[in-house]
Amino acid sequence: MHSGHAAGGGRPPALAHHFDDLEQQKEASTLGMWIFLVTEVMFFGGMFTGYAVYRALYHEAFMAASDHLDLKLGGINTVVLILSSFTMAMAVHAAQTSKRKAIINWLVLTIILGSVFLGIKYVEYGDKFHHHLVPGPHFEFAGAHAQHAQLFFSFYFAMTGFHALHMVIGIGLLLWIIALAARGRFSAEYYNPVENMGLYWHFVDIIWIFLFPLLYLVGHHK
Amino acid sequence: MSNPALESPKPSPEGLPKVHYLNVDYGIRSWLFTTDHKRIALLYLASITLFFVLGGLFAVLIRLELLTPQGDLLSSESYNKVFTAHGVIMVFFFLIPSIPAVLGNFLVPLMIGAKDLAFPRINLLSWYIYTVGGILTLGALLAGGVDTGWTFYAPYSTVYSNSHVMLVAVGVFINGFSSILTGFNFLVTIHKMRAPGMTWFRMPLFIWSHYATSIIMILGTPVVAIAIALVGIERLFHIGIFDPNIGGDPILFQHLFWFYSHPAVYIMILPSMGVISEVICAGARKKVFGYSFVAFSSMAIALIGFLVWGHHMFVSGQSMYAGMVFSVLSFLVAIPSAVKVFNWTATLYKGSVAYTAPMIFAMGFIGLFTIGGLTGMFLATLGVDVHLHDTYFIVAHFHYIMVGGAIMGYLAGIHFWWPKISGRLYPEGWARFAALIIFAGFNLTFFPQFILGYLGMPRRYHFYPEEFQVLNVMSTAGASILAVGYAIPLVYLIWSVRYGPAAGPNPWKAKGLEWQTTSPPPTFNFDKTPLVTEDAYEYYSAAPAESAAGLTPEKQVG
Amino acid sequence: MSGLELIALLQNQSPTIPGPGLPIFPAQASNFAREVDWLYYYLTAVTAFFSVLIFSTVFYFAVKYRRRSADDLPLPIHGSLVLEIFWSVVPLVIVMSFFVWGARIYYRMLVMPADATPITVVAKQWMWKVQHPGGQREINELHVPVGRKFRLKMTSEDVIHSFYVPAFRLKKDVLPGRETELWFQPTQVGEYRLFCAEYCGTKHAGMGGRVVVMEPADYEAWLSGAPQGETLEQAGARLYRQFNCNTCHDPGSSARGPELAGKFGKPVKLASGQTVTMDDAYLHESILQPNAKVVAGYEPVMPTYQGLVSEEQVLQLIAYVKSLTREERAQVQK
Amino acid sequence: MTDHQHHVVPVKVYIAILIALLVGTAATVWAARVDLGAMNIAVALAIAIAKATLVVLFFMHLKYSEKLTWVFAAAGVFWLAVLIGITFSDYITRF
Repeated sequence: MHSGHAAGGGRPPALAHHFDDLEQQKEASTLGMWIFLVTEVMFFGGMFTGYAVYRALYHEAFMAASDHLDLKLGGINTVVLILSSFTMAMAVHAAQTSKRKAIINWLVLTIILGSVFLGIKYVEYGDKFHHHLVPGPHFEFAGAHAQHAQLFFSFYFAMTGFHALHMVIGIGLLLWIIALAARGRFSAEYYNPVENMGLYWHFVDIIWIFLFPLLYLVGHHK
Repeated sequence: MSNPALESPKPSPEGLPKVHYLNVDYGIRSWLFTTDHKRIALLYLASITLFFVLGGLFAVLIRLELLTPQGDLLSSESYNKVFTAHGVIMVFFFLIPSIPAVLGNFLVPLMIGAKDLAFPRINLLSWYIYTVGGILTLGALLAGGVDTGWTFYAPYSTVYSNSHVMLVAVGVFINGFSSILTGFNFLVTIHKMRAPGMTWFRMPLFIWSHYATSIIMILGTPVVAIAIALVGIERLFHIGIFDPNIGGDPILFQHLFWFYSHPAVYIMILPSMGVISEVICAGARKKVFGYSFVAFSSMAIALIGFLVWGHHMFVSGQSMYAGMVFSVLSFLVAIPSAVKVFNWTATLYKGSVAYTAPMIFAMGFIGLFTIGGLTGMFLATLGVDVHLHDTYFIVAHFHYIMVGGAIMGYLAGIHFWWPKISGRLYPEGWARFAALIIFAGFNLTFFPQFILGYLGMPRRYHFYPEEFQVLNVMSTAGASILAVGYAIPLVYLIWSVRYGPAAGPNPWKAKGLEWQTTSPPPTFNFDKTPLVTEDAYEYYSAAPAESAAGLTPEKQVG
Repeated sequence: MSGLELIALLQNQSPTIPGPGLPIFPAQASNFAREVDWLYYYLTAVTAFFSVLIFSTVFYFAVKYRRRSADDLPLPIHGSLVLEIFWSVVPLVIVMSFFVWGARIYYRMLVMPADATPITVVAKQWMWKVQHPGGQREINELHVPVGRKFRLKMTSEDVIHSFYVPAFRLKKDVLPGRETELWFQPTQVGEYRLFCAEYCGTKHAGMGGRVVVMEPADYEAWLSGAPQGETLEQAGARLYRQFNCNTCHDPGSSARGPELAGKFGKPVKLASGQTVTMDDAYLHESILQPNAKVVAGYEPVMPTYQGLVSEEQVLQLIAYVKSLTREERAQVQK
Repeated sequence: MTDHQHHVVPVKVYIAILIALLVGTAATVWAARVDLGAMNIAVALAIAIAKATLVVLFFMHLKYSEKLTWVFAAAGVFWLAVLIGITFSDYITRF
């Protein structure tokens, strides 16, 4: 519960009409972002549930199919994404310490790393198309488990696809935040959008932290 | 009238306030770009009413078709599209948003003494998302309809149906986000925007029930969204996640679908329960019996409600042991519902009961919800559900909850707060008459369906053996009475907007912050942030109802 | 008249499908029907009791404590812990009695008795295809003698259907790609309705038929007169040769695949190191997805028969493989 | 309860977390190449959970957030466990 401050003195320009003070506004916006992330957890959770069920049912097939993913590219992408999470955290740090130029620099770096991730993903997808590993009528899978391997690739595309979609949205939001930052909107007083952007970006990173071992690493031990 | 119990609220001699949220600005833009939660509530009210009428017309078609056993009015294809349209519209576009998006949107900030919801622009966005989802769904209906049933079971929906599954799936998927945004806005608002002195245990029960509802909305909706998205992906790209031909399991879809869609039933009924708590207390002028039990039972329903989804799958081929776990959990969720009914009944004891229209709707709710809840026990009972599953017994049961419960509660709430929303009184006599007609029509429509179900008539049947006809004729007769019952309020409420007498700030002499501001309220709800000094429903207190308002926040220690 | 007599009167005892009128209960025609009905009466009694209790209490309070003057202000009552506990625990005890009784019936419905005669049921949009162990086929009808136990082994060729006989109080979803089972023992001679209870597309409402329960003697007569096809095993044997299964699986063949005779119901060691039992499910999977569980010592060379054989044919092949084991045993005993 | 001064995490901490995450990535790749049988998935998930926890606590500042944020973060994890756990109660008892 907030305490009702007397509205003495001018209201800060960043304070919306229906809040009493910046503190209440920041608390509300941070809580809102976390609640939003909880819904995202459940959104991906539906796919993780499906993956877990089929992995338990068709263990061997999932191992065999996982061998067809490129561990090197997946590993590089993991590193790229972790680095981008770091640069994002540094952008928030710059905002907290009112270093306006640094905010923009760190955000631009984050966008570059995010784009590298998507570029590598694009190469991987192209490779799967090339080798007929996209589920559907043109799916071809040498060796045993052709059908259940198709399920694996269904999950591969659904999960990494939704993850990549989140990345694309994230990059769009980053551009918008950079535009705001360029207008000098953020300071130690008010940086909710940068902070919430960071929460979103880190969440997308966490999803990948789980996708990487579940998709790329199930089959490589011999 | 001489009987005080039947007295109607007196018109306010002062008339409407000069400036309020409705007349502060005019023109279509002032509505389409508003961030005022009260105006957004009215946008929702208009769209939801439209969908209710549409869904109702489909219901009329269903009942007319089932008047005779032969299936002579529509073709089987059309009939399947009609019941799917009825289900999709009523569940996703009427019942789920009904009370939260209209009454909740209007009242949550008012009841906790806030100027608006925490995220007014996201609130408006949620209405636009709802509208886009609705337009896509209507587009699918116009383009030829969809015939999967509102449950979209794979593999029928993914492979075999030749109707516009994709368009409806996208519509429902998008609409889900409007629900998520509403729930998320309520949660943050209730946590962070309460007025000084509004502690958790001073909150009206309407707020508690909306808090519980919001939890379901944010945790459940994403799962059904992804389930429906996967159906869409499977249809579009042949990426078969539920396809039995490559080892996929159609039952997995049912798990994901019911993980949301069972708790969704509580999204429909919990807000209604919140309304009933408010109306009963005001109608009996008495503090609710066992406040904390009613409050916690809402939370218990929301939490346990997430653990019971498998009772929709007792004959689906799910494992027997899972069936038993789901059955016992389903029985547990009945207890908090029973607690609520007993507490409402006990609230009337030694009260001062007025027979206002909202009270008649509320008492109707208690009766119908009791029957709906108890017949739910039949379906949680494993051995009996094997027989009753997917018959008209289920249809009757969930209509008792969703129509007898949720819509009775919705109408009770609309009447109770209509003076606050519009600033005017509706004709009380007509409203009482409508409440009785709806109660009678409802029972005649749906009670025969319990018997039909035990006789074994399966649901979603376009034509049926002739031994079921007598009961079906009764049901259709009831439906026509029900349709008239629903049309009456539509007419007099619209009439009252122009011709109703001014209501004054508190026509029911009720407690609660929303009655302490003008009717209709100003744009930012209160002239001064209210200070709360007492529990909810303190009707019997030394201070008269009005004087608790208007204390300036400076007197509060920060 | 006692309540039970009234129930018996309302109970539709007519041995055939009822005509128009106002029936309240369906016929009781299986071993489960009577107990399900008793549990239903119990549930109905509890429902009636509480509904009447709540209705009449609300009505009584509403009249007795009606508003007497416009300024009535009743004394507040905050609640009572004792009452709250009372009306939480009593319903809890009652619903747990529902649970236990319901779960007992459910358990008996789902655990298949060993001595039941298997009947194959294949569902497709929008018909039921039935094949008896003796080879008799029926469409949308099922003839069974009174008193014997039957076990339906059901599968679907397309979408999910649900096999539902109200007079038996039994229902089970029929799934594509999987076998589900249902068992019953008819107790009363007559004709009863068969419905599809899971929505399955355009002609869902037409996907019904009848179950005819006959005196054993009539049943024998029907059996001999019914359109008789091959038995499941005969059809399976024909398919076994038609698809050249024998070239790999017969003893003494080039032995690219494991021998099948005498193996049914016994453990099989897999290439992955696991051990599974060769049962219906394993054979079903091995025909459609041969390389999912390869027997130890063999290469995964068998092609899939997905799309080449219908669900019905798979069941016929399984029946044939089973018969190889029976013959083997018979020879050993000789 | 919580201090309302916004906590500024020192850059040192961020760098330490970055290094820990990179080490974790290397560890999970290495562990996957060793055949541990059924334990492979357990090890992979344990490392992933450890990495995710670091990100949530430090990059996302949960460690310095008010209790309410902890409650919602925990609710997300709990409900995911309910979804997966109860769905599995069907699959593991089915055959």
